[in-house]
Amino acid sequence: MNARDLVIQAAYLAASVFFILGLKSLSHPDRARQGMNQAAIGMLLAILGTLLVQDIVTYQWIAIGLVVGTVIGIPLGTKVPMTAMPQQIAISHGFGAAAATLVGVNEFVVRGFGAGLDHGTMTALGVETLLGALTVTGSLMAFGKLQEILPGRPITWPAQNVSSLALLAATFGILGWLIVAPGNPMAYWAMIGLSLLLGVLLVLPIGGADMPVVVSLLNSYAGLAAAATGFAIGNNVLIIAGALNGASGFLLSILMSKAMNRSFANVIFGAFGGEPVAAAATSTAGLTVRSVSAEDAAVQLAFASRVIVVPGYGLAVAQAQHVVQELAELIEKKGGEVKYAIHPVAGRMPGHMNVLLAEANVPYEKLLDMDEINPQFEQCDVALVVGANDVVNPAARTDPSSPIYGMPILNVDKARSAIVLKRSMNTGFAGIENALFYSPRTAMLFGDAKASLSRLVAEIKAL
Amino acid sequence: MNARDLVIQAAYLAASVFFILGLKSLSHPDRARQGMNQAAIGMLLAILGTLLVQDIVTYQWIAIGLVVGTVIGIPLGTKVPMTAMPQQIAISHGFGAAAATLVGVNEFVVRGFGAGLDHGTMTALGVETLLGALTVTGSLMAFGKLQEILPGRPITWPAQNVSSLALLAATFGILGWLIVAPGNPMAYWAMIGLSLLLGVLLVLPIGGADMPVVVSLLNSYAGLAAAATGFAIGNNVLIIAGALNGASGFLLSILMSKAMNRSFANVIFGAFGGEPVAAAATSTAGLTVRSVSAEDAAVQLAFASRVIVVPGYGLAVAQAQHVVQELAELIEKKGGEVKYAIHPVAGRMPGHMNVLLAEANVPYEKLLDMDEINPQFEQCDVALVVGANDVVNPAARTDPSSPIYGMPILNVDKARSAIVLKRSMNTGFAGIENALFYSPRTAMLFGDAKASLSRLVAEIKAL
Amino acid sequence: MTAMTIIQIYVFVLAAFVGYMVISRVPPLLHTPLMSATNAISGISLVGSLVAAGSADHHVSNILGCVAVACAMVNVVGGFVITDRMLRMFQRKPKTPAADGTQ
Amino acid sequence: MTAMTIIQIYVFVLAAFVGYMVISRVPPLLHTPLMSATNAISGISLVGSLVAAGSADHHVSNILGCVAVACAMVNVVGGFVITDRMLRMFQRKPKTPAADGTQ
Amino acid sequence: MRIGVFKENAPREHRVALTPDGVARLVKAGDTVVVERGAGAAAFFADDAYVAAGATLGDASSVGAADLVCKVQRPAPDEIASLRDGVTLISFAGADAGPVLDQLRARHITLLALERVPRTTRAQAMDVLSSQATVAGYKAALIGAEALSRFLPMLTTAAGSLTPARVLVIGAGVAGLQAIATTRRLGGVVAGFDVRPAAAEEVLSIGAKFLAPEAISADAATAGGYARELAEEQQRKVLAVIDGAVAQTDLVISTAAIPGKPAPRLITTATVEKMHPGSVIVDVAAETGGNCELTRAGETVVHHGVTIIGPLNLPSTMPMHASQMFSRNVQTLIGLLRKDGQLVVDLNDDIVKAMSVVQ
Amino acid sequence: MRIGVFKENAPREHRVALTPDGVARLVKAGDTVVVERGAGAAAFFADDAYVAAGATLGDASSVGAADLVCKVQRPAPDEIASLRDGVTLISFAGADAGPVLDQLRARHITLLALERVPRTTRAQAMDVLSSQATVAGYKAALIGAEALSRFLPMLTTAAGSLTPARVLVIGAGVAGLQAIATTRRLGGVVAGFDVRPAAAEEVLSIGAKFLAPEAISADAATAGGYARELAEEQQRKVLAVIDGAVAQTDLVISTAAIPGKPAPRLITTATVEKMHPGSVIVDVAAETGGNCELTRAGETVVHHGVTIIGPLNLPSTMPMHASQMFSRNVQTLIGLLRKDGQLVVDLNDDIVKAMSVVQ
Ligand SMILES: NC(=O)c1ccc[n+]([C@@H]2O[C@H](COP(=O)([O-])OP(=O)(O)OC[C@H]3O[C@@H](n4cnc5c(N)ncnc54)[C@H](OP(=O)(O)O)[C@@H]3O)[C@@H](O)[C@H]2O)c1
Ligand SMILES: NC(=O)c1ccc[n+]([C@@H]2O[C@H](COP(=O)([O-])OP(=O)(O)OC[C@H]3O[C@@H](n4cnc5c(N)ncnc54)[C@H](OP(=O)(O)O)[C@@H]3O)[C@@H](O)[C@H]2O)c1
Ligand SMILES: NC(=O)c1ccc[n+]([C@@H]2O[C@H](COP(=O)([O-])OP(=O)(O)OC[C@H]3O[C@@H](n4cnc5c(N)ncnc54)[C@H](O)[C@@H]3O)[C@@H](O)[C@H]2O)c1
Ligand SMILES: NC(=O)c1ccc[n+]([C@@H]2O[C@H](COP(=O)([O-])OP(=O)(O)OC[C@H]3O[C@@H](n4cnc5c(N)ncnc54)[C@H](O)[C@@H]3O)[C@@H](O)[C@H]2O)c1
Repeated sequence: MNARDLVIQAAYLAASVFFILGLKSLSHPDRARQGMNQAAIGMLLAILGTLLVQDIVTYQWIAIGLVVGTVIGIPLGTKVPMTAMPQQIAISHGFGAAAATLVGVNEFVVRGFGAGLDHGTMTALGVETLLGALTVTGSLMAFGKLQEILPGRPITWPAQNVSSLALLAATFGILGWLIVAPGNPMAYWAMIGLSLLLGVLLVLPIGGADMPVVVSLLNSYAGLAAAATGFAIGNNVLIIAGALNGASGFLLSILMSKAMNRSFANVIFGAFGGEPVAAAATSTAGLTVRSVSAEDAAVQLAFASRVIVVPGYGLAVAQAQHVVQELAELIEKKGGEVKYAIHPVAGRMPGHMNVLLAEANVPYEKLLDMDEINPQFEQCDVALVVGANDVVNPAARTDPSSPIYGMPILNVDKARSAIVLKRSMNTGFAGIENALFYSPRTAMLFGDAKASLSRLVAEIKAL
Repeated sequence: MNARDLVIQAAYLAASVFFILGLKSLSHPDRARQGMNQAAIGMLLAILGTLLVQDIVTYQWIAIGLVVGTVIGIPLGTKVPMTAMPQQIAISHGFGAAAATLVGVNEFVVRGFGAGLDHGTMTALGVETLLGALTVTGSLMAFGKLQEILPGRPITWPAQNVSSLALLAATFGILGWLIVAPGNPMAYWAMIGLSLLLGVLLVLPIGGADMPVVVSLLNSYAGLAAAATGFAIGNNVLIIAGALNGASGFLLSILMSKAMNRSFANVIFGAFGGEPVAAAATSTAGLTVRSVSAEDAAVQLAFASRVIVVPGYGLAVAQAQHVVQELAELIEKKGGEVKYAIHPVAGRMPGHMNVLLAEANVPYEKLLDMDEINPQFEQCDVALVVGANDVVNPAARTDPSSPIYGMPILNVDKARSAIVLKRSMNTGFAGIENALFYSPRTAMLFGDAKASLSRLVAEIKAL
Repeated sequence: MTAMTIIQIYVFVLAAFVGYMVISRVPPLLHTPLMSATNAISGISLVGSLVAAGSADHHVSNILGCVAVACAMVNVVGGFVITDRMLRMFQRKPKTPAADGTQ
Repeated sequence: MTAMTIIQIYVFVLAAFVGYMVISRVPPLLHTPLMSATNAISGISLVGSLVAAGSADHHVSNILGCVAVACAMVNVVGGFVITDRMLRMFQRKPKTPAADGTQ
Repeated sequence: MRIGVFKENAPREHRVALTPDGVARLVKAGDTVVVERGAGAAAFFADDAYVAAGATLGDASSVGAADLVCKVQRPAPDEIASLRDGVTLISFAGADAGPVLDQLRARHITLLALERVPRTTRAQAMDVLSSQATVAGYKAALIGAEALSRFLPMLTTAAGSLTPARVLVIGAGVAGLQAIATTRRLGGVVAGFDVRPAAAEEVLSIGAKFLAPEAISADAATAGGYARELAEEQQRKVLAVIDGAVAQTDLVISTAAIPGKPAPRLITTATVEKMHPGSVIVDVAAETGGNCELTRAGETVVHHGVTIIGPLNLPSTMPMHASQMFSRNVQTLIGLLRKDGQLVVDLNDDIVKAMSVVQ
Repeated sequence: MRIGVFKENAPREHRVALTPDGVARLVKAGDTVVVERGAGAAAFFADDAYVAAGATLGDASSVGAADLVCKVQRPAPDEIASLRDGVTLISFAGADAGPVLDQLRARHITLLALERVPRTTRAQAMDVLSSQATVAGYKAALIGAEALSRFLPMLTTAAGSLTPARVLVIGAGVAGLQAIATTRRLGGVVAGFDVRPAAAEEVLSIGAKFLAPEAISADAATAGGYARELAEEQQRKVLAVIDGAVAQTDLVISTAAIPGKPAPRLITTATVEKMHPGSVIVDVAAETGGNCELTRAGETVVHHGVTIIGPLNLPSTMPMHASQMFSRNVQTLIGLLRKDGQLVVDLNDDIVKAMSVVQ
């Protein structure tokens, strides 16, 4: 092994270490940025190392590719609005997977259309091409769904189950055949075609709401394809980065589906499942409720600058006064500002909230009454509604037929976002539905208020 | 590669995975046992795989070795009292390191006394032998100190600094020479001798209290030696297990010194340092105070069946009533039982503790007065003293000259163990020293009571 | 299977472990940035593409490779730029100097 | 340095990463058992010893190997037995059925 | 709209129907306000403050000449004399109001009776009964604590451990819940009791125990949220529960009431005799006959060592805040009656309709 | 040892020196106890309970014939008459005790004066001043809350938001701290004030604010933990602090005292006139002259709308628990005096020595 190779290997090893450190840092909010930079350094080292490889003799094609890629990549990353991030990631993925596929195809072609390949290398190459191609079309489908080019609802077709399974079997069948007998270009092209189709069929039956999980899963596939490339061309940094990506992408998609309260099995096997699971609870009026996990709610609270807590009768029933105060202290320690909005008739007796919050030693200055706090909701990042219902029901403002019409309410619906802690979708004292809970800005955290608050506290502490 | 090799490699890969999973489980209290079993399975797989190795032609020596090792190992593990665990680990280490050293020596010998070795292999072999030999004597020294065969205090000698550094330089110098010119048995034997000496000199100047950290560090060295063996004989499982051990042992020794409030640098460089740092605060009477980390205190509380909280004026000053109640609830959730012992004159006004604890909603049934609770201390696993001092001062019982002599006190000194939360070693209202704080059963957790309690809560939640 | 392949499998398994462990405690807040960053890393297939594009074996290699390089580069560049923008949102706000009253 | 050695270094580095990460969240309660378990694992030099003891190359190999096997075995057996005893102390106590009063 | 504020002349009545703060808000809304001289004095609101708020001071007759007259207690015959014919009056109607109502009717005076505010969510801000019951409950707890010969909280001191007082609050309506909250704040061990099903959860929600949930009955509650008289069988059960509980009780605060009916008799003489000497009963229902057989309205009776206090007009003993709440209720009500600056008594409005006893 | 328990005949004195529980413990320790008939009645301890505890009932003269006689207030001349010559008496000595002491001395009666218990850790269990001050502080807070024309706690209701009452407690000794704790429990916004350096941390330790830490002075405290009279300069500073604070205060509870001296004058008439009408001052120091210039002992004065209450013998208004604590203190003291079942007044003991004013 000559010095040049040593330098290359050292660069690769360093790149691997940087990737690992980068991912590690990326999983901590305070160090995420630094993590990204480490990953980028890793990538740079990997590229520079590769450019030294002996086999590389001409640089013009490389230069063209790099320039074209950069020219397309930068606007792709910068021009897109923040809300369109997931679809951008999907499309950017598609490109990466296309690269992996093309490398596979090239390898196959230059090795005499497979004739010059041993079984092992063919395995690696086959897996690479299969996963790559699948990811290309899968990513495009995900992009389409997220961008609302394709309908967001799960798309199903007759005998979907059988047809998808058959396609899967056929694709892997051809892969097996190729491994046994590598020198078969027709089979190879067929496998690529089927893989592309498979990518389409696997993603179509999955609903738009599950797309982020799908994107993350495709990420994992792309990683595995890269690792397979590494095996095929004997490149360690490809193996390591690919394996890192494959494992972390897989775990990430599990974590994401958990955090979003979706079934992961449903995402993976969506194409083979029967009926897709109903997405969310729906009100009589056909509106949907968004339920949130304690983890997500915790993050939202931990990073909010202005939080308004709206306590109601549920706080009293749950006897959650001490925990809510603990949570507020915690948020303040993280740099946020917390106030309590006390509605005149919250609870079941005059001054009910005062009694409870005084018991928990909430300073009086933090308790604001309705007139003082209502103008502040618009600037508030999160309104945390703890077991209140009627006192935050916009029907009092908007619906003259409502029994509570005319009662002044707390303007939680004007807050930038709201998290509502209650046990169910049951009504409050007045026995009427509350449109706030169906608002797109509202997330419901179901469960006993005390238990939910304790979980929030634990999650914020763990951040 | 033939089928036998494939089986071996599969066994090794599986062994590596089991080691990793085992270590992962071992870092969680609930799964630690399972983790040990996984590690044991890994070891078994590694052994079985090795027995298949083509080079092994005769099994009689192996059998003898295995039997002898088992016969010595079992009583070593079972007969020893629990209190002597650290020294047992040290001695068991010594054996492992001896094995690594012998393998190195053997390899050196059979390859024509080094003549048949390339530079790379010699590097691996040299490092293996050096670390192995150093660990053998280092472990023996640690054992001696822990078993109190050797004096526990740091042993120093004139020009210690210079002599240790010189020895270190010499050892590594010889190693370098050997790498350059492998076929030099004399140098090899010299290096082994110097390494053995180095092990002694590195450990002697370190105090007995730091020995657990030293043992863990030697563990790390033993791991690195094993990894070097792996490089030398091209064995992957050795590389992996060795690297695992090397890294985790190193991190563990850092964590341990943190938890024990020791300086890690002092342990590593103890041999080269000047004056060793004074060990712990000492009372005027020459007694020592044991300070404990929040992590350790948390574990003690989380696993206690009976906890008695003894609040005092410090609880009031810190306004820690809400946190102490939260801690108590947490311990109860973990299965322990918590009571509060209220001394008649705790605090600075009659009923001071009552007022505070009622504010935190501690149920009255949990507040026991002195006469009720005093007989219960003997059965209590942990007495948690929160900012109390005079009311738990045994001098009131024992020292007729004390200004508080005759005052009935809470018998915290009778508890199986006590954790005392206060900010310093300062005295309380009566201005007198408290022998309780110097008792071997007492651990001090220094800091503001509210802050300390919050940390305890966080730690217990993280368990 | 060569000894080389075997040891590459070790590398793969160990790296997968690292990938798994490194992620296991990520807060949901970072799910999307992390997805985006790993997406950028998956542009590592650039390495393979570079070799193809630069090789002298075949002309087809150069062309396929060049396209592959461009694709991978889109992935890398786009991925990092998106991640960067996303993370910019998580800049911790400065602690508001709360007008602290008497204790 | 051969390609094999290079990749072995990769293996070493990755394994070290795994070892480091796996331990980083261990509670102090488990420090001693963990030390003891890793001690047992460091008996992995048994693998090298076995090869030496079983080889036909030299008689000296057999003897050195045999002693090494015995030593390593002491480490392995002793280590696991001690760990086991230590962990037995951490059996979680059963939740005492607290006489729960009225709420 | 011209609004008049009378001074209260009834004995023990220290409140005033509108405070200077209330007056200021009305003036800002365009009304003119005449306040009888010295109207707020007993509640510590000086005449100057009214003037500063924009009112003019006057005597009873000038107040009576307004469009709308506010008062706390229903006017006595001589006070009616100073009212203009056809004026609208806001005040309590009080018990046995027949003769007074006839007199008002004869003078074409519209009376909006404050105890008739319906218990709807919208009417809550005008619900004088609720606001004044809040004061009563708080005050009853303080009176009970004061009368007790022991501490309410638990106290561990060098002079021995004192056990906390056990408190039983009968009737967990607005006043009862406030009494529970206040005695709990003071450190008592508090249990609540009521017959309405919703009450149990409400009592628990302020951290007290609920005594005997089994004695609750679903048909004890009316649609309006009030209780109704109990069937005999049920009544026996309730008496037994209370009888069984008092022996372990140091302080009983009873607030049980049924609108328009005499207060239910829940504590018999025999029950009182089971209590420890030194215990205290505060019977907030004294005004309507008392929950305890031995209660004498306005007096303190000691029977077998048990002190039975029958306070009258509790809100008036805390005149400043009681008036402030009263005033806020009245002011919200006036807002409802004001249409384009004019007084309109709109009988189509369910609140106004419910309140109009004479028109 | 034969112990006698007198009935208290002083006006407003409802306590008893030993409760049945205390008697039972003494009997168990081997003493015989004679209790004057009706001694515990005012504190709700019946004669029967004493008998059940092992005491015998008797009249004043049979009680006076014991070895050791316990009483709360110092005996009046006619009560001294019923004491046996040479008896040992435990009671308060009271103010201006000269003539009484002479009378006792003439009769060779030993008086252990309860206000002389030293403030050492060991003596805490006998410290009657502390235990009774605890009751006084608690009771003063309740009286103040009751007298106030507003709520102590903050209340947000449909009838408007009521702000919490602001409380200032002057003198943060035993009674003051208890008053702080009690008003805080009730929801008041409480500040404490004292001149002793240790007081600031103690006030903070019950969650209240400390007013003006800058007015503290190190030489205001004696070695015994009491305060001493202030230098003129310092006194002016204190007056200014209080004067500045009362305008924002609704309830003042003052407990400042200097042992053996008249209470320091801390609230001048001018200061009172700065307070809102409706505010209340409870002057716990009334007995020794009052902290407020306008205080009249045993009376309630209203000045410029401010109510100034000068309660007398506060502990006696909560006779049951006050007696219970008193009794426990006395019983501990008796334990100290008992050597082998005999009464021994050992002047070498620092506690006994400090207490013996006549021997
Ligand atoms: N303040 C007064 O003086 C007074 C007096 C009488 C009546 N009211 C009336 O009471 C109402 C007060 O409004 P509000 O918003 O405070 O209460 P609310 O409208 O009664 O709603 C309370 C909500 O809390 C939830 N909840 C109950 N227990 C819970 C627990 N353990 N954990 C989490 N959530 C729990 C319930 O939903 P889930 O069942 O889904 O959990 C319920 O929807 C008004 O309508 C008012 O008019 C007030
Ligand atoms: N109860 C009464 O009525 C009354 C009245 C007057 C006097 N006393 C006397 O007060 C004493 C009461 O005994 P005690 O044991 O309760 O208290 P103590 O003996 O006064 O001890 C309190 C301890 O708390 C610690 N501390 C203070 N602030 C703290 C904080 N923020 N966090 C953590 N620790 C803190 C102090 O140590 P650091 O400084 O090291 O933190 C101090 O040693 C007795 O001597 C009693 O006689 C009682
Ligand atoms: N929706 C609203 O706007 C609104 C406003 C105020 C009050 N309320 C509700 O109205 C209800 C009653 O209010 P209130 O306090 O004015 O009632 P109240 O003063 O008429 O009666 C007091 C309490 O006595 C109880 N009681 C009657 N007979 C009893 C018996 N035999 N034994 C035990 N308890 C008996 C009643 O149930 C009631 O809780 C409460 O639930 C309150 O929450 C609702
Ligand atoms: N060590 C013990 O055993 C023990 C027992 C009981 C009390 N104590 C301590 O003794 C001290 C005083 O007890 P006390 O309550 O009986 O005292 P006290 O009744 O004599 O006086 C009450 C308070 O008034 C304060 N005061 C005096 N002059 C003042 C002025 N000009 N301005 C403001 N405040 C003034 C005093 O500092 C004291 O805190 C307290 O610190 C208490 O903690 C100690």
